[in-house]
Amino acid sequence: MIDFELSDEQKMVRETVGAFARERIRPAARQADESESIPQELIQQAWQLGLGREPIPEELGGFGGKRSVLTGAVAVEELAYGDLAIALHIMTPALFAFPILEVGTDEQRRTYLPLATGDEFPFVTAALMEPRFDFDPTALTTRARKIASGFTLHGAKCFVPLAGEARAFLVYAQLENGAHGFDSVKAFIVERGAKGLSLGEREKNMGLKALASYELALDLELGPESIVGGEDSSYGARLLSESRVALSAMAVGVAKAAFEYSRDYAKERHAFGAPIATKQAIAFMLAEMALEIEASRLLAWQAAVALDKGGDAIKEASCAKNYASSVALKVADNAVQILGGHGYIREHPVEMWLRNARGFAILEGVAIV
Amino acid sequence: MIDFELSDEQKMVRETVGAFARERIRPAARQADESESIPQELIQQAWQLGLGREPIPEELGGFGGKRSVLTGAVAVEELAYGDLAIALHIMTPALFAFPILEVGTDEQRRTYLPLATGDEFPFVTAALMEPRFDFDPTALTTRARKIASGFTLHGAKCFVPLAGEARAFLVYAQLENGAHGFDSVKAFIVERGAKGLSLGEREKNMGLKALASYELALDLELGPESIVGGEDSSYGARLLSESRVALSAMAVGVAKAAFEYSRDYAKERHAFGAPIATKQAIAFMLAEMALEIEASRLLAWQAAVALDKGGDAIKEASCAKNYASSVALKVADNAVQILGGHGYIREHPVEMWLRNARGFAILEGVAIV
Amino acid sequence: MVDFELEPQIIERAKFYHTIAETMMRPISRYYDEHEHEEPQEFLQAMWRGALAERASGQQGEGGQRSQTARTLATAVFVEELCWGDAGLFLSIPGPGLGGAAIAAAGTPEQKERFLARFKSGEPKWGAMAITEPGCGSDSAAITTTARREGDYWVLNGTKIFCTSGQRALEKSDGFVVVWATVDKNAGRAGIKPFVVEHGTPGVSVIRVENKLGIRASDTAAILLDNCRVPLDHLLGSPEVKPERGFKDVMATFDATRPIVAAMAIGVGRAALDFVRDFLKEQKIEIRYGIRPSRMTALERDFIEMETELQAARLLTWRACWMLDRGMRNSLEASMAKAKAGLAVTRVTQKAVELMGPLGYSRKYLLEKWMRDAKINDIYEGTQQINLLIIARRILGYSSKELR
Amino acid sequence: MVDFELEPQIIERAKFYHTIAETMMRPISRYYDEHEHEEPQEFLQAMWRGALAERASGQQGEGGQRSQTARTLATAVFVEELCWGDAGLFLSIPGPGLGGAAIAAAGTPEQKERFLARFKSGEPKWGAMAITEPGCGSDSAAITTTARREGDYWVLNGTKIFCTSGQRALEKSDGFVVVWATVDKNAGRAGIKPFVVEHGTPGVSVIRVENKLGIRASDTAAILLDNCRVPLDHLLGSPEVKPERGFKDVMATFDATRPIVAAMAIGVGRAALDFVRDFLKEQKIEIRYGIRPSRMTALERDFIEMETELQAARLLTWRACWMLDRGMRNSLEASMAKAKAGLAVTRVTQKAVELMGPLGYSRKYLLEKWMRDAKINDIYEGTQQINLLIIARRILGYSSKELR
Repeated sequence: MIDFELSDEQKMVRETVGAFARERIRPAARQADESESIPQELIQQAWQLGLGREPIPEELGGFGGKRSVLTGAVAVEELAYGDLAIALHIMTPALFAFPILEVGTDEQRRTYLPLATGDEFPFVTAALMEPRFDFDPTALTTRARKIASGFTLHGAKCFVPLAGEARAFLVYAQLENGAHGFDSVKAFIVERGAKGLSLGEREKNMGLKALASYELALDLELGPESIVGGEDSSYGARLLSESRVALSAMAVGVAKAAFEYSRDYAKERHAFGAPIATKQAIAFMLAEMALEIEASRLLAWQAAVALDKGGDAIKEASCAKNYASSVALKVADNAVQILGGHGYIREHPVEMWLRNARGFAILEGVAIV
Repeated sequence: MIDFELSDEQKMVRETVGAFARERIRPAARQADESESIPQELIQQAWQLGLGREPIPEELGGFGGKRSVLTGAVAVEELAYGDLAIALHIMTPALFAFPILEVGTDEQRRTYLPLATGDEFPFVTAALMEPRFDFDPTALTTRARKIASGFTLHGAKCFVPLAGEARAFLVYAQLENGAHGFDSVKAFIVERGAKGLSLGEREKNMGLKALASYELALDLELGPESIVGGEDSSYGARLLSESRVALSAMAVGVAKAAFEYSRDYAKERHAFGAPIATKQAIAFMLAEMALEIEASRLLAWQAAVALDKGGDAIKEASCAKNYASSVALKVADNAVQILGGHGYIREHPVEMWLRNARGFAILEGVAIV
Repeated sequence: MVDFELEPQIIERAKFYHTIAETMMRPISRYYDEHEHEEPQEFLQAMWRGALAERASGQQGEGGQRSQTARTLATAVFVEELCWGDAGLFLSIPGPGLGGAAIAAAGTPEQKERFLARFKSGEPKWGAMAITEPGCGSDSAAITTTARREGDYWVLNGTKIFCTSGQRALEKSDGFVVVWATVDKNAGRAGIKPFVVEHGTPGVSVIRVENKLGIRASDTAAILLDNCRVPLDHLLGSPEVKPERGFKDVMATFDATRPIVAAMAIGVGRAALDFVRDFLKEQKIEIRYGIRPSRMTALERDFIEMETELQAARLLTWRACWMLDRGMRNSLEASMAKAKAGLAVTRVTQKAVELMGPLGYSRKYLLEKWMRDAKINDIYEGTQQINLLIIARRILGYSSKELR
Repeated sequence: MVDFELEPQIIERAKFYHTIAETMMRPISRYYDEHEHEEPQEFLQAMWRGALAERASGQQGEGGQRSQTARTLATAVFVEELCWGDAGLFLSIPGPGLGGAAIAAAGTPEQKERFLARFKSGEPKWGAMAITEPGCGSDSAAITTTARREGDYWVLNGTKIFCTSGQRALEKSDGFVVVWATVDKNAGRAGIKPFVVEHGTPGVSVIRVENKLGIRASDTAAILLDNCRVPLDHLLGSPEVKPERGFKDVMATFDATRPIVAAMAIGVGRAALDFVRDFLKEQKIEIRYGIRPSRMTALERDFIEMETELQAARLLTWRACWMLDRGMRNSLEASMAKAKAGLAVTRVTQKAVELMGPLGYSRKYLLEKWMRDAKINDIYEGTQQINLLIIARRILGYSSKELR
């Protein structure tokens, strides 16, 4: 039955995370961007919110909650409203944990989920993207081949968050098993220090400067137990959709931040004898921004609910992500425009949101809910 | 040397044709659209302007002028500013004549150009488009095959203007000679009454209702002299560009008509105590319309000049046409929007311009300059 | 719990409306587009009889069987189906229409009973609403039609245009038009009141039925009120002039009708999208979601964008309906839905015609008609611009004086 | 005769500037983006020496050899080349700059000689212009900086922001800033006059150099005028307050500078487009023009649209320059060029980053920098909105009071 109201629990998540984003994340965002680092203390506090370990069973160090993509989407929208780079850092352990939780074997869950839990923020991550102009998650060039002793893994990855300190990685590769597209996409668990795993320099990007991300070069031999969920399971489509929903929700968060900031500015700022918000050119721009943010959120929610009902939601999630990505960019760009020259200087956060928002169309697999 | 000023002759063409468009064509446009017919007298008067026969040698019935794509573009912008359907009707003889003039053999020019001249408006035409959703002039499905006695021609055409009364047709087909794309596109001269040439019903389209256009079915045998310019010449690219420039310029004319009408309306119409043109939402819309019309015209002119210098201008002409087509649609749509409910009723011309403007993205080869 | 699945009984009922759209509307769609002022008698009678039968069986108006908690939402779903059939024919269906909506929003219980009873029996009837005037478009507050009290009557004078089903309400049935007129020009918006003008009232006449770009099966009338006298109790609600109140009634009507108009738009857009989808399927052209632009065709991207735009509009529309059903104030959301749907369907249908090339532009198929039908959605019940203005005022917290 | 081919001597000279862009600017582009407030000494010196040598050889300012009838057009072509190299570095090149443009537009012949002579010799110098204030952005008429006459001096008080090369003009060279201030607040726009404030004048100071999104090699200063005294003859033109006149000087300056700013934008956009083009060529991905959307990839369409947007902006820009060179009034066309170029380059660079994916977003390549550099073009020298407003006034025949 059609319903647009979040559950009480979801509302609570939104409030709690929203408050943390406003009070703790946002004030730290500019400094984090300029210094390209995030205070450990802030990450640790965020970890205490429990977002990344909530659905992990208690016996493996989590809180034993029920995993919901929608609840996750609600939470990460709020985090990203605070700051996108910090949000991605906070949610990085889930990149490793949630796929294992969802599609790993019992053995893999028992062995590896404890790495992603505990009271200290855990450094584990995942690697999906590849440093190519037309990177396509349905056609990975990182290849896995079956050999007698397990698998070989060859390729290059980029945008691997926190790889510098990660104890373990989930690496996505195309298994050369005759299947195509998503059916051949597999995740492999790779521990730090594995022979043939080379960490590149920390990446420098236009936006998300506070997020420590890295390139990886892979030339590995892995045991047979490294393949998540075994050889026969097929989960690439669903995991990608979960990631796209996360990114859609985060795009909504960034757009909302930019919208609110520029709206408030437009009401304060006077030109030609009145607040610039009273000019139709500005007011209509803001109206469209507000409308499109709502539309993006609903599309993201629809994909989230479809996933929560068990589908792989490839269509819903990819449409939501395309839509929300371009809305976030447009809204951030408009926000800079509304602030004019002031939007172009780093005194105000809108230029940072523009840089971060541009990331959405490019990013895949750097967040999951 | 960069110059944006038309020659004196071009200015005179613009003035003469512009005056005719304003005073004679525009007042007849609505009635022509509703009744789906154009007064013969108007066409005859337009023919006296000489546009379609100006560059044809005097001995073949023309005025012996120098052909210039730019001058043609200037002229048809004005005609289309009057009305697009009437403009296309007026320029139909050129569809037959100009390619023969440009690339035909001496024999073909002597034989056929007189059909396209004279004091009476001559019914000759050309057939390029095909009734397919993804019609592509570089990949025609109308096929010509060489046989001992000449050629066979098979296929279906649509949007053939004035085919109902035409004495002769220029039919474009892909010659199966091993070449690809434009190099294999040839024009064939087909006379009325040729065996295997079947005229369909008059077409009914959303716009351009006053233009009598038809489908043609072709199952023909033609003599060897029917192929324009002989087998070895290659001219498909250039002729297509000449057509695209003509359509670009016409798109500018339609857009200009819609812009001016809605601008004047916006200055007259009051709402909330002031002319609606004083509202930024409307004023900015009009400003963008004006700007984009100028941009379209310059792109069309650039392509025209490139053709006048002897190039095939495939890139310039296709870009100009894409751009001008979408500007014309957007401008006409905005014009309807500015008139609001009044724009939706057939008392005002803007709804007709919207219907006509939508045609540009679809039309190819229905006008040439 | 957030959920985007319709209740089974709404889905079931929607299928019924889809069948009507497919079997009764589509086959006559082209004919009544071409024969603009002709009456689709058979269709109108059938729809009227259907509505009567439903009411007799104790079911609700045009919604039929439905959950009471999803009344507006269900209407939106059904309206989408019918407008997928033909938006012009949909608008011509007999019933209380926008006039009924105004009575429902502004009338007393007694008035609702009195004016709406006629829709339960007899011959087909129409209710219509008349706001717009030749000199006032989106600016409803600038209404110049006057209502002057004379003894037991209100005397109305003025001209109204763009009155949907106006001719059918006044000349072709025992219907009525709700006319918005000012009882006190000095009171501005507060002085604007709705009056029920019955079929056959002396002094009211249809002076023109418009020729339009699209939705040609629907009659759009211009109406002259020339010393038109209506009884005092034909003023809906209270005659008292309270600051802002008169206008609030109009606004309340819009809050309920805008999401429905949005649903109409979406129906037209979906018709176009389905046309393209079916065609591509026939051509064995697959739409691949979520791949890179170097592999995706421009056609695929266009199609996906069209589909997403329409779905975004639908979700906004459903939310605005859902809020109304929940008793929540929804003017912001209703305007968002209307603004988005009007623009989306305009773009989607224009793009669909382009993608289909000569087939899209030809009157052999209905696609070109849907493009013509679509554009009205960007205009009526508040233009794109008016809805953006309303949204802007809400999000900025500005009054209509501060932001105009 | 309409023609779109540049004269051979302009093409030749443009190659020279392209070489500078490629060999002197590109290699240091990333460094001075990252080291925001550091001086690119070597580059500045080289550019200054080059300009001096040119002047000594009797050639014209930054244009060099050129047809006198295409002065502005040639400048636009050369500026496009240099900004293809690096827009931030271009803005930092020593010379009279916008301050010089103001003097050229508003100064007497004697003033031009007096203030501009310094650019013919010695060490690098900068001229700058200060209009914007913390409380006034696009609304130049709202300037609150005052100029009060005291004996033989004008006493200036106020704060100016967004002054390009302000620090270099006032602190790093024997330069000057042209400050716009009001001599009579009651006179509105007519009271606004330009004053030349020399390096070293007591009472003027740079209070901040901004940290920016892009064009980081350029200094953007905030300037405080605290009882800053300048001699009477530092007021450019006449001190007389004539209705509208004071503002007309600003406007005349903009008519000349907007097409040049548009050319700057196009240079940045072309850098991005060339990057994508070269990359696709390497990948053996061909761009096919004029084919149907069912065959064309989304990437191809994006690329073609980017290219056409940029070319449209370039043609509008060249026309605005050509008009100026012909002595025609070009404010409408200058604003069209500026509005189009600012928006086009913003979109083109944003799209280019997207198309290149991880490579576009990485600071390994300059593409991401060009996206950051590009956005300023939609903002400075009149925002997108201000330019649309100017266009709207012109096409509607409205004064700045009637349409605001």
